[in-house]
Amino acid sequence: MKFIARHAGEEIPIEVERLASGYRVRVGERWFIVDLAEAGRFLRSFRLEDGTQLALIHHRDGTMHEISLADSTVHVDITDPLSLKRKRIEDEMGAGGAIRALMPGRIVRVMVHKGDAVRKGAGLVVLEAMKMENEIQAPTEGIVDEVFVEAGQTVESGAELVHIAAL
Amino acid sequence: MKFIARHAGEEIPIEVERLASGYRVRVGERWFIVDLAEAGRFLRSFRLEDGTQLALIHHRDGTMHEISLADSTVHVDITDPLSLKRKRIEDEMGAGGAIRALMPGRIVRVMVHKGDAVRKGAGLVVLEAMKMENEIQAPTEGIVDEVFVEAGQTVESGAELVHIAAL
Amino acid sequence: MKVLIANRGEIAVRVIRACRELGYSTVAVYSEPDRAALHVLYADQAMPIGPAPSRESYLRIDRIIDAAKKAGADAIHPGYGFLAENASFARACIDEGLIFVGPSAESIDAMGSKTESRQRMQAAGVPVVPGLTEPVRSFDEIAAFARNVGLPIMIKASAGGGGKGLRFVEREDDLHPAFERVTSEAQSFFGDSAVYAEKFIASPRHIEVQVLGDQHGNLLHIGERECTLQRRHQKVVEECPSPIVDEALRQKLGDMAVRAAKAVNYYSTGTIECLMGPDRQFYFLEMNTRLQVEHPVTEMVWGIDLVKEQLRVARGEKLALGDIKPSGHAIECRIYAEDPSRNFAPSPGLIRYMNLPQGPGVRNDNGVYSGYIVPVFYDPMLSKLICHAPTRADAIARMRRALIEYRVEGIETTIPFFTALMSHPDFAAAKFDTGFLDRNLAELTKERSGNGSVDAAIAAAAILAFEESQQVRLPENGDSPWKHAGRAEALKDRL
Amino acid sequence: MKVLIANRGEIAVRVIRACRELGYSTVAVYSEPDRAALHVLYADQAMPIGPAPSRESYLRIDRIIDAAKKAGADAIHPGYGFLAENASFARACIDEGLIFVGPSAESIDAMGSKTESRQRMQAAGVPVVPGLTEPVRSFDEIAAFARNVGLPIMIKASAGGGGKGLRFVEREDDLHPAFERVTSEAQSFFGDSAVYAEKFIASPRHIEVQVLGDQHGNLLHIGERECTLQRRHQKVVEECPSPIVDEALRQKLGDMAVRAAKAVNYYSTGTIECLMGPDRQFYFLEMNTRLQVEHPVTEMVWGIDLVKEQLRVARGEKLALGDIKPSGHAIECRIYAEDPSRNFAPSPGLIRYMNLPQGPGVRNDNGVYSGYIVPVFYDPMLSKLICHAPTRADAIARMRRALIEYRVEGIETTIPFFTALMSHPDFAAAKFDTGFLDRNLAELTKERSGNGSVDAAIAAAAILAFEESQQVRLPENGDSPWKHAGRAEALKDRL
Repeated sequence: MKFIARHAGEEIPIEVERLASGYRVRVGERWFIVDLAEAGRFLRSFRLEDGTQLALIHHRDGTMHEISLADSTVHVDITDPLSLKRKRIEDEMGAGGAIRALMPGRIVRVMVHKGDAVRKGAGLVVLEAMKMENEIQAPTEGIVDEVFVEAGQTVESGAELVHIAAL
Repeated sequence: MKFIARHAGEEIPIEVERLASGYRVRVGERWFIVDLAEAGRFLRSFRLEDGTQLALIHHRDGTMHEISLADSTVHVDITDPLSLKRKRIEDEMGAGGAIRALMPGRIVRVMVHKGDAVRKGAGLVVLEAMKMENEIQAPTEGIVDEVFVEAGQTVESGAELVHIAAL
Repeated sequence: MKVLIANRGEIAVRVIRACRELGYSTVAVYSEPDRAALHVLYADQAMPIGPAPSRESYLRIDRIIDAAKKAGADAIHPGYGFLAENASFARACIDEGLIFVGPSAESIDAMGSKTESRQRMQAAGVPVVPGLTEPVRSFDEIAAFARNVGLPIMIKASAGGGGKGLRFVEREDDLHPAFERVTSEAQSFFGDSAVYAEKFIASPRHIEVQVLGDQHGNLLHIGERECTLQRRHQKVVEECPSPIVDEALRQKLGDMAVRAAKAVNYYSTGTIECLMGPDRQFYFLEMNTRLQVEHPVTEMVWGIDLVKEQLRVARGEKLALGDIKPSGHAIECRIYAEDPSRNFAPSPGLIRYMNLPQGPGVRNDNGVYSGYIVPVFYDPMLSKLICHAPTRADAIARMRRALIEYRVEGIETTIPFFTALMSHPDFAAAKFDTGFLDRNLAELTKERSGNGSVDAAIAAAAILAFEESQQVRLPENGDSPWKHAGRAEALKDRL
Repeated sequence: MKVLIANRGEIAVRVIRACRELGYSTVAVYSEPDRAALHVLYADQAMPIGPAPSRESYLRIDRIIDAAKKAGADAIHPGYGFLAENASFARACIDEGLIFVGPSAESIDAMGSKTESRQRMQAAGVPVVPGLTEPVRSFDEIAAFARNVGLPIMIKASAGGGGKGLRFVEREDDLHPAFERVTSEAQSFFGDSAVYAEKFIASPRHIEVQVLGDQHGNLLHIGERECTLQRRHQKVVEECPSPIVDEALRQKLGDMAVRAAKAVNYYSTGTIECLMGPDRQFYFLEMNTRLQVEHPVTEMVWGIDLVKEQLRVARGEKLALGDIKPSGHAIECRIYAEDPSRNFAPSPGLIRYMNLPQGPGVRNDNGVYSGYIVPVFYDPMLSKLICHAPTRADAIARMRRALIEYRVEGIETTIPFFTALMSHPDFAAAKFDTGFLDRNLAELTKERSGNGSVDAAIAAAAILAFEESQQVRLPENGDSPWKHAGRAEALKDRL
């Protein structure tokens, strides 16, 4: 079966075949013989033909897979080629400059006004969560075209704080 | 709501009422005010009105509840009064003297023959599991009226080994 | 004896463990979201003290004293943070006939004000860093001090501690914004906007000395800890002993610490924090009149239990440690619910799964469990991982091993950051100062990808997606392969 | 260096941990049902060696050597049990150019036969228990020996060890059935039906001495362990030091142990097992030419890592322990998948949930994890829980605390049995002999029910049944109460 993996901005063609015991998998140009077994709800025992053994933690959210290794975590989106086309179109029409709260917390200070021009890295809002003040910075330069919060307000994770329009 | 709890051979009348926060529960003659919260899939945080706090592990299998405390485990069957009547009838018609394997293993030796009279505690079968030979003993005196296994055979958990008829 | 622990998280669990081993019963207190927190689960009694915000629960002296009386407690242990260094709380306990497991209110007062403590230390012949003699509220005074001693300086909340509410200022332009930020944090965290400034020692190390005293005038030091590795002035890794302190310097530091503590008639556990320049000159910074977060590294090396000693001293017993000697080396990593790859942004939420490090020389002082929801309201510490081994190199290797075993799924943690730090050559060589982490942060937090492990992860994800599309379950241990079963059950990762 | 571990379970994990800390890569071997066992998950490489039965996998010398060569291993660590005391295996490793992490095949041979080892010990002036001088296969010879020395006697599998294949005989009538049973077990476990008999010492204690030697003739003892508490001749609790051994006796035991080990030119770790009568006379019982299950109690008290020392010695390094001294007291409980309330019947199956003991002085050498299915084919040990503290009383209190934290759901374990034992006054007073557990088993395994805790448990079950009937979910931490949600999801306890 063929898939497209999206990882770190790249699209990698994938093929998976089931063998009598284990799998044959192509990742880009490389073929692997893989044995994969469940070790409880999250842990997976992964083994290559030469005996190389990895303990992986797997979590799936829709088509996004999070695979944790001992010293790193890999996020990869696995889709069939058809779904991928739809996604690409969505990305192009996407919300772009919406700055969201990545955690619930309290707005301590709003550092920009509607109409301000900001550079990449400029402070926008200070959010207090878990006893720390966290400055939320502009991910790109642009014009602040909307401010959705004010000081003292508490926000939920994912709440839109500020919107920046590209210059 | 009323239930019957069956624990250690006794039948205990139970009543449960929901309060604004927590529950009011009658166990036999005693009333408790209880606060119960989930702490993950198995752990429960249990608190009485005076602050007494217990960490319980809960597992349910049908109407049987297994509640583990720090130093003991309580098995209790919670049913509504109607279902209980049906169960009682089943118990009376029950299989009585069937001796079953409590774990999978290998039969090392069969120590009785069909027709043998056995005392309570007499050795019936030796089962090897987890590197140990385990002697399975007669739970009651009686006559062996069936032997289902022979030496060398492997058995699954729950397999009937021997049947004893009451004297 | 019944002890109420006026705290939450790992330190409340730590104190409950000590009480249980001494045969004392324990009373937990909890805010609404902490109803099923680990410290509540492990206590013999649990008393509600209010809603989520600390100032309406864990900082409410009245409610905590009330809970203690309702539960019939004899003593209150404050842990660290919250009310641990609040002299009014210590007094309120005593007034209500409860034992306060800590020093006297007078000692807390004397050391609680950065300015008063400096004066008393100078009088006792303890070296201090040049700084303001009084807390101030106006920017002009800070500006004048900066002109006087020259930049860099530190601006700190006068009532602060534990690395909260302080800023380092190197450039004139940053002076005013820093003053504003510290004032704001001082007000919101400590209820007092007064600030204080001192000269900044270049390339310093942060060394601290553990002291322990009883109510009969006996007081001794129990070696030093190396706490130089800090991020935004918060300690993140601590060691015992310090790799740069030899026996002669240890004796000098210990004598200074005992002199400092005796100057305020100290008893219970306490810590004298010092800055040490590259010339090994040390300066008194402040005294923490409580148990320290990093106390376990001292415990493992010196073979003592500081919490049990606190409890014994609080009951009026005399110190009876005998002839204790340090042995081996211990390192502590503070495991936080923070995402190192997103500038350590807090990462609260549901812990879906945890694999804990176990085995020789590993101690994990935990405050959470699998299935716990890390709340957004409090400190993000999940646990303290401490490793002990005969030498520093062995302890680092053991910590690296333990970090590989420690896996958390559901939230992000600082584990990958520590894994990178334990492999850094400058850490191995103990070549660092207090600015080390902030300078090397990019290198320590960059995404790592072992040999081909990204490809392996992608292959695993692809197989799992494939199996899902085929409605087939993975073979489980012992199962015959390709057993068909309810797919949705087997692969959907939800609780 | 790359090390293959020819074992499974907690000891394979223990060896992997030591290798990882030394920077060696590791190769696990596994039978079919062990594909997702913890020792496989923690290894760098994993090699299949056959189906479930040990004799077709973990006892297959050819397959293990083959796996080592395929994986490119330099050395093989045998753990304990399986092939650990098999001289042919040690020889096979050497023949194939692999380092065997253990003593020489000659030492294993010399100590492997109970009868030969007794002869060599007697020649070396080591005291032994009166017994047969040769293994026998006929009942008549056993009967003659019993008449000669008088009952009670012990009958043991000549090729046995680790408490398997032995029987105590007190009454003449039991002599023949015991002989038959031991012969049968000897054949099935060790492939050799020869048995051996010896005089039984009344009310003895089981004391053993740890030795460690290198390949350059250096050999030393590292104190004794108290292993008196046994059930059906299987150790269940071990301590270091022994509460009845003083410094003078320790020296005598140590000298004896070094003499015994030197008599067979021993190197690597080994243990001299002794019986000690109430008069403190001790008799050599056997030497275990391998790592001992209970090695962690020695490690915690003496501050060393015996597995790392084994690996260093195996590479030809000289011992360099420096001046080591014992400190404090350590106790180990072997946590088994057995049901104490059903005469310790094995309890294999799925571990649905585990809460692990953590915090100061607690070491858990684990071999399993939450979600693991304990297989029926092997030893039922889940983990070894070891607690260390300054005194024996402190260590017992700490063990009691750790056992309260240790919870396993899905299978039965020996945890409740140990909880009862830790509270037994005779255990606290160290008043026991090897028959103590079997004599007190009823008391130690009776159902306990704390003050009203049965009522509390019933109340909890009733609430959960009530909520289920109402299709309402329990409030979770942080949730507003009585949130309505998919009930079946929340309360059905399945994986």
